[in-house]
Amino acid sequence: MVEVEKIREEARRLLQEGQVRGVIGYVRGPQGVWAVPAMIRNPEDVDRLVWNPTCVHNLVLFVVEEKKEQARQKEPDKRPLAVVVKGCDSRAINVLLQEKFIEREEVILLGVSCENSGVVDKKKLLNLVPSQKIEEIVYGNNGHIVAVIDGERRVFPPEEVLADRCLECQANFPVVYDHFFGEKIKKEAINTSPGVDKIEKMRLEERRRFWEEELSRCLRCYACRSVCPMCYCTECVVDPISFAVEPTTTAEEKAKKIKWIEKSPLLSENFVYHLVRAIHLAGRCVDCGECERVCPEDIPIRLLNKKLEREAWRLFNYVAGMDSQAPSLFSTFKETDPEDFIR
Amino acid sequence: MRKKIGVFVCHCGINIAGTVDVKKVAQELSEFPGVSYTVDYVYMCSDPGQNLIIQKIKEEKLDGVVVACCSPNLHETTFRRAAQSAGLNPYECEIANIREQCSWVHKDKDKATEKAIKITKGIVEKLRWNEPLQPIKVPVTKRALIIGGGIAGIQTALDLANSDIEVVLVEKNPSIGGHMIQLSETFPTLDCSQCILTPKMVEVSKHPKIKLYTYSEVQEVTGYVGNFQAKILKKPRYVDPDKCTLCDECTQVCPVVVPNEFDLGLTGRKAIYIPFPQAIPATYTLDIEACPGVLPIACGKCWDVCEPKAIDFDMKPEIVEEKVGAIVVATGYDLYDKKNMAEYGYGKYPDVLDGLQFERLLSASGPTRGKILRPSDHKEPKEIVFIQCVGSRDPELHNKYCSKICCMYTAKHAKLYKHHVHDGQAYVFYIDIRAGGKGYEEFVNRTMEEEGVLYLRGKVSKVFEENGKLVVWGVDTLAGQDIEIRADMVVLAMAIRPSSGAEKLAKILKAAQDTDGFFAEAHPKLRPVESLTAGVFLAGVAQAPKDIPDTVAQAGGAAIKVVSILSQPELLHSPLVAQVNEHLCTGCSMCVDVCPFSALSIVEGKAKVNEVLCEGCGTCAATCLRSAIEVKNLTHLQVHDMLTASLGGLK
Amino acid sequence: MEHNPYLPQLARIISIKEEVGGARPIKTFHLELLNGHRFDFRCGQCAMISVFGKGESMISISSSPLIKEYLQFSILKMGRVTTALHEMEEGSIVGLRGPYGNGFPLEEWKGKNLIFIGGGIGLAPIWSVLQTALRQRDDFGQLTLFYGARTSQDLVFKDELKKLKETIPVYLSIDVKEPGWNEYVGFVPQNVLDKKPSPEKAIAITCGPPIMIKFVIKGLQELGFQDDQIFTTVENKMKCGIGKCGRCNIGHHYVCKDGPVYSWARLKTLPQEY
Amino acid sequence: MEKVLKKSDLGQWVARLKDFDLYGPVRENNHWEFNQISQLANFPEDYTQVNVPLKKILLPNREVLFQFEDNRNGGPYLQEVLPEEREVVVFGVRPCDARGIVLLEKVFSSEIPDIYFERRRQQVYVVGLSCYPLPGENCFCLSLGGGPFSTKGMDILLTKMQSKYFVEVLTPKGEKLIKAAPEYFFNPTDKDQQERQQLERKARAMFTRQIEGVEKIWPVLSQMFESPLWREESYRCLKCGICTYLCPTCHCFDITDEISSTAPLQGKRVRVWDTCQFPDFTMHSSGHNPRPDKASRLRQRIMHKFLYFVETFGDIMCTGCGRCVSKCPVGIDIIDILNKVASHGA
Amino acid sequence: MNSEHEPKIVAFLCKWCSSAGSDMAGVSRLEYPSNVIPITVMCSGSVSPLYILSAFNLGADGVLVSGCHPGDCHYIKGNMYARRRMALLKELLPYIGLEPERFQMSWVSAAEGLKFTQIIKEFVKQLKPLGPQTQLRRSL
Ligand SMILES: Cc1cc2nc3c(=O)[nH]c(=O)nc-3n(C[C@H](O)[C@H](O)[C@H](O)COP(=O)(O)OP(=O)(O)OC[C@H]3O[C@@H](n4cnc5c(N)ncnc54)[C@H](O)[C@@H]3O)c2cc1C
Ligand SMILES: Cc1cc2nc3c(=O)[nH]c(=O)nc-3n(C[C@H](O)[C@H](O)[C@H](O)COP(=O)(O)OP(=O)(O)OC[C@H]3O[C@@H](n4cnc5c(N)ncnc54)[C@H](O)[C@@H]3O)c2cc1C
Ligand code: SF4
Ligand code: SF4
Ligand code: SF4
Ligand code: SF4
Ligand code: SF4
Ligand code: SF4
Repeated sequence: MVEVEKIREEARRLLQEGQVRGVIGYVRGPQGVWAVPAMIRNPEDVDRLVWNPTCVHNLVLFVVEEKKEQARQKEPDKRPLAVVVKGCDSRAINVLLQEKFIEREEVILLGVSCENSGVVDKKKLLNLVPSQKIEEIVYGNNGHIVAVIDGERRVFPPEEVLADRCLECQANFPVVYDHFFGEKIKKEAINTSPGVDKIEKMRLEERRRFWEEELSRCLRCYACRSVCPMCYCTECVVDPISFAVEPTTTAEEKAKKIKWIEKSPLLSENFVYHLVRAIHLAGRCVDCGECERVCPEDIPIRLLNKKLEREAWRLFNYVAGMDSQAPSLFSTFKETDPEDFIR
Repeated sequence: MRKKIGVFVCHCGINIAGTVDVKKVAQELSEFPGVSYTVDYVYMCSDPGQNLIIQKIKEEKLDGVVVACCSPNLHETTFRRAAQSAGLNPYECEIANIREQCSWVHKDKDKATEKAIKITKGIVEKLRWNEPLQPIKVPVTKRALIIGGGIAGIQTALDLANSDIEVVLVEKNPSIGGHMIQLSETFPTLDCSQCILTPKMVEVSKHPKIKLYTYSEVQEVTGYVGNFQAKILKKPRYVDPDKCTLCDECTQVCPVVVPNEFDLGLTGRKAIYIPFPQAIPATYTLDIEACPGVLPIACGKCWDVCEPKAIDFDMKPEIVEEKVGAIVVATGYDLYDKKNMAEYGYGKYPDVLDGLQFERLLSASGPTRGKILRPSDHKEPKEIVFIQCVGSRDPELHNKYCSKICCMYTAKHAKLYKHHVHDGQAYVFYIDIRAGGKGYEEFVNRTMEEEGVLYLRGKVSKVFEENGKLVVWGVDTLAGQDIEIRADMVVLAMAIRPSSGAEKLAKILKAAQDTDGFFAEAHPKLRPVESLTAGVFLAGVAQAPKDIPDTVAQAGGAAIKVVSILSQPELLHSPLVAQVNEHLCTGCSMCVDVCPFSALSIVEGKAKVNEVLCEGCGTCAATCLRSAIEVKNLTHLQVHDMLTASLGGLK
Repeated sequence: MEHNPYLPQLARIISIKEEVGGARPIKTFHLELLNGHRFDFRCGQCAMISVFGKGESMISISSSPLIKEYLQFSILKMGRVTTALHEMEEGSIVGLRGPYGNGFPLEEWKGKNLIFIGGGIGLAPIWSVLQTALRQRDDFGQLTLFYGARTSQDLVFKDELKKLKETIPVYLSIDVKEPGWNEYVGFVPQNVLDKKPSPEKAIAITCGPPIMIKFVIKGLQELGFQDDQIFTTVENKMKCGIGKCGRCNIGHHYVCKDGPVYSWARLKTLPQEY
Repeated sequence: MEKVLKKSDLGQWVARLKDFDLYGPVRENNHWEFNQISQLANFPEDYTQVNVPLKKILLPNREVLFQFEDNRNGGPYLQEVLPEEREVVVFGVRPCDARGIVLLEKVFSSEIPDIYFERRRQQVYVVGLSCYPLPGENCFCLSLGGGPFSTKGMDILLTKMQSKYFVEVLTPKGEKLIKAAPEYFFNPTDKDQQERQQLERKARAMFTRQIEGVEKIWPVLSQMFESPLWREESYRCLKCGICTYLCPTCHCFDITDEISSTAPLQGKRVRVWDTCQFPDFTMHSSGHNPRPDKASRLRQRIMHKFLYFVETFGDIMCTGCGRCVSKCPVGIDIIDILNKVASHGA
Repeated sequence: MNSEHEPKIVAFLCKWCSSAGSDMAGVSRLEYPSNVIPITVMCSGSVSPLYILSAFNLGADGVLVSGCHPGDCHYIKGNMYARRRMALLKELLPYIGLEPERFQMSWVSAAEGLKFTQIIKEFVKQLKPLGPQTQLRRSL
């Protein structure tokens, strides 16, 4: 069991000694049990830190944001950041290291084990316990999730309430960390996704219809991208909303910006947006599932990344975020890479 | 200002006009945005055709020209030159290929015309964003660095020096000469190796244009073609060559004996030694590893006897810097490591030798003064087994490639053995005989027929000692039977491996190695002496196993390649190179990883293009997730707009 | 038919003049509406110019409303739309909708001395007032122009300024010394402080880069100008021009309709979101 | 006018509305969405609140404003494109969404009317469904002058009772809908009336989330421009804009040109949703950005709704539907923020 | 579907092998359907997946990427990187319902004029029965 007091102790020590400029962790959110991300800057606030099955967010996103923020500062605070990482989050750290977005010294990783379980999918849980007041959600035994509802404990088996990504997770404790909390209970590494299986089994037209139905709802709010720690690009190639305009950017440069897709949420544009994003995340997506979780339209975008994750493994034996030293999926090749699809 | 583009549609006689309605192409293009002039003409590449272009560029004040004609491979240069003579930047001229890719391959005139229009519109869109470019000029240091002083390095050095180019030759051993100086006589003519090599070595040492660093290694190379800076580590030899008179007093008194590398351990040498009498530079070297000590001077006997006080225990490693314009890698080979061949008793039984050891036995200056004697008991071997392809052509366990020279030198060895031991019997185990070379087949045949050497086709499974004999177990696959030979000596034709430091050097030079570890040539057929790194060339076995004639030929080739660079006042490099948008680059270094020419690096968190090395292939551009790097004049925007134009709009 | 506020009218570019070259070029365009449409506006108002396929940009009308033959716009090349505009030729057709914004309260200024203080492209909105005042010379007191740019090259309306000098005091300045320049060297606010225009019965109208405006206002206050004697214009990003798209607001003010002209007395009460 | 409709007759009535395009709540994955329907037998028991509010029909995510075309000699030719003429009935609109339209009207029909919005507004018939039980865990309309039975913006409000719907017909448009099948509508009995009132009382008692002292908020807000609250509350914001895209009152948009052909030029000018939460929303071409960070953008969202809109239109631009609270991926909670604001004033 | 449909094809050809191969087809006067618009790029390794998606988005019915045979790449290994990228794209497109026939990759050397024509012929033949590609095509 992860003892949250130990995380707090470590966080307090780091802050008191001035070793870090802050601790990115989870705190209880304004809507009761549901944890939200926060940056703790003072040792007095350390007690706000929590660790429970509602800690869904991939906090590495805030490492990315902090990095960008510091880059804008005239006098950046060079002290590292401490950040609480789960298994998937730690893989995200590895990808950032691999892509040299951060240096290892910039982060102190407070690794937490997912207790042989995972995090809760709020939607699933709320479907089971509609509109009741949930007071607390904690880990039970054998990966079970315990929710205290109106003073009563209800135990849920993992498959009922855990997020899909956790059910399919291959690294439920961090692969890289400085401090580790909890136990390393290795789950069976299953490189499977029932969701992907289901789509693969469909006929072509069914697949098309499936995705058309799903993607036609996309509002292009870009939440999926905003939440993704891998989408840290200064300017996203497929979206017209994050321009990297600097004082030195010339009028011509601005005029020459390519509109690969239109800003309108037309189905075709939604397709291209999601396909580009999927390709860009191939070998980089660590399946933290955040993109899918945040989507206000409940579009199963994770299934795109998951498909490519599967293919990267099948074709190239590549798994994202396992080794920060290895070259990334597309910046290397093997003589023996498959080419039976080539004429 | 928006470009004014002229479109010139060529009939190519009826070659284009026969299938493509050129008038219609011109007409449609005249209505295309940005096109301010169009014309069709019967032969655009003819003088009048070219003059028409020149004249219209001037008259119509065109900023860009598209010639819709044949493949750019044919006349791109022609038309660019024409455009240039009219005052246009040559990169403002583009070719739309409507012949090879259109008129010649289609019959339906309407469809071909439609396609020609699309192709041409696409090219107009591309041209719209073309930047005027100037070739990149790179000043050139007229000096060459040659790494490795074997025959390859020596030959390249001499060829270059004789072409009036200054040469820096770096050899890691105390003397130049490489493996060839160890050989006895050389196939196919059997002339004495040392006799033909030593004059060249002397020439190297005397040549005013050659600066020789022996006992030295290249530590770091920076820069790029035309402008390399090399850091060379001079290992201390503790003997001042200028003072040393070669009196040999020191070796007389030195108490330490270690195996002699030159004789591959068949003899010993002192801690202070000269590798071989004809060594260049002619001086002694103190092997500090073997010497009992400098501090405190535990021995110092040599120092005591050295009259001219040439010995200097305080000598320090020294790093010198040399600026050169080109580099030739001639680092040769090593034999495959003994360790790998335990089944043949190599390294275990003194009378199992490798080819080079056998060369030393054959050599008149060798340990046995040219007599063939067993190292174990100094007796003449009466039965001798040569095994070919040891460690070669064995993808499962050893090296997959053919070492190429072993067939020949084994034949030579067997023949020379017979010359020495007339009553001896020589057996050769072979897989097959590869004697592709002038006079080679005849040489092997003579060995078989005239010398009565017994060639057995098959593999040897085991060699072991029994009662003072070496028992060789093998199969004769032709006869289909197992064979056991009780021999006095076994000679293994060990596989040729890239020399031990090759990997390190490849990294230093950012030159690629092939999967076997040899330096990779830029193109297996067309650029066999160029490495993948601009300005770095290859000679000799460093590139692939080969014999002396091939080595010398390649050395000459490398030399002329170097000359072709260094003879120019400055290098002109295509300006179609990658460029980085620093606002977008996050420094992820994926592009750095994929660049086949090592033209990219990360400087202060951003990718940086070395324009001299970049070949403009665009692999980086497709790899970069953020479109932060693109090749000039074929940017993403250009491709996007070409697509838009040639797909003809959406409905 | 109902009025469609998003539908531009077509206008022809009747002349183009290159004001400033180099890396930050400025061109002045004269437009005339097609199909006999009318376009009435007040000094300080702006219009949305469309380049079809590229988009729209809000641009101040720099000509005087008294001129009916054409509408003048001076445009700095900044991005997609403005680059396209700079690439256009005389005779090309663009879209135009407007006028937008409140404009300067010229009526209230009758009889006052007007001090114009501009920097760079910021002269454009001022120019409309200046031209109008020149045409209604008797309605106003003394007219004075302070105008500066980074280099002499970057000054707009060079020819017109030359002529203007013959009628009213014109104080030009450039930021750094240049051979052949015999007027003021230094920043515009300093030039104003140097020349000490009197606040007596005066209105100061300033427009230019934000940093310049800030110091001009400080300078004017030092010279004794009251906050309601100082007028400036604000540029916020705009799309609709009619207070709906939600972009240009400063507090509850929509710059596109409640602005872009503000007296300092008013502007200083608004949040700093411009 | 008040009527009752037998539950079993709902489908019959709807079937009569042949001349209209019908929209109603349809279940998609994990949520409800207003989609086109061909029939409506009943409102499913588990129908809560649609995901994307009614505004998607009045202010669609993509609205073509006009087409342009370069006809080779005459230069560009413009063709106004107005919304299709078709009358739409939307069923099951919750009071908060209907109130959202009323607020949107203030923006789009004031001063210079927006003819696209107006045309769509005229064509839309709103048939609401009152909220008992409360559909959302974060409903707080009650704090903002709305309520689970609010009729603002509705043409008809239906209340689900034991065996019938209580039907409040509120506008001539509503009457028109009833007239399509008058035989199904009866006058309510006193008992019906009482049941309806009782349900409303029950519903009002169900609210768990509320803002304490809304009236304090706008005066306090006007003093809070520089407050550190914005930075604290926005730290975890993803700048995704879900809060505003799903808000029934948020209406920011962008205008862009979409080209279908470059030669000859052909394309459309469209307006698409945009949000103040996107970083480039207010960014000038020069890169200068008056709202450069998450804090200033969160401030804008709150201030626009609870201060600026109040100053301009005398109303709060939030209906308390709770979507931004429920849907924010990082639990940024407008109710919580407003309570903090209110407590600043205390 | 409409068998008369004339598919629009974009072919990204590397300059050194495949474009030269298509030239060879021309020189040898080997006929093939005119549906394909060649876009010559420096190397198959420079073809970004964006190009392919954008081609479909802008109305292509089929996209071909062609480079030098492994080992023959003018830029040594650009085609090897392309192979990896395209392998994934090749899996992804049918996954979302796009007919696998619509995206192809080939190795065509400068000498293989005949192979080039065969590839195009077959490509066109496969695309015709599929009709127009509408899934990714932008329609305004
Ligand atoms: C047993 C045997 C018999 C042979 N007989 C014949 C024959 O009869 N006829 C024939 O044509 N060929 C023969 N050959 C082949 C011949 O030896 C080679 O073709 C020839 O030596 C190749 O020359 P080279 O200069 O490429 O390499 P090498 O001779 O290996 O020379 C390489 C030189 O580079 C130096 N070097 C290596 N690495 C570095 C470094 N990092 N820095 C500086 N210096 C370095 C080495 O010390 C060496 O001096 C025989 C080979 C063998 C093994
Ligand atoms: C009231 C007002 C008056 C102006 N008067 C002039 C003038 O007289 N001369 C002049 O050269 N410029 C003027 N500008 C600035 C001009 O609007 C911008 O430079 C122009 O919109 C940049 O458009 P772009 O498409 O070239 O830039 P891009 O960066 O390619 O496009 C960005 C888009 O954002 C919007 N935008 C970006 N920056 C601004 C901005 N600063 N103001 C408004 N919208 C912006 C536009 O909608 C534009 O289409 C004025 C702006 C305002 C608000
Ligand atoms: S989060 Fe969902 S709705 Fe928003 S852009 Fe991504 S897929 Fe579309
Ligand atoms: S989709 Fe691609 S370009 Fe866009 S942010 Fe993500 S990685 Fe960057
Ligand atoms: S794509 Fe989705 S699952 Fe993958 S790393 Fe990004 S947010 Fe996590
Ligand atoms: S791949 Fe792109 S972002 Fe990464 S270092 Fe290269 S240019 Fe920069
Ligand atoms: S939904 Fe939440 S994270 Fe997204 S912009 Fe709104 S407040 Fe920020
Ligand atoms: S906020 Fe009010 S009106 Fe909206 S759904 Fe909730 S209870 Fe109903």
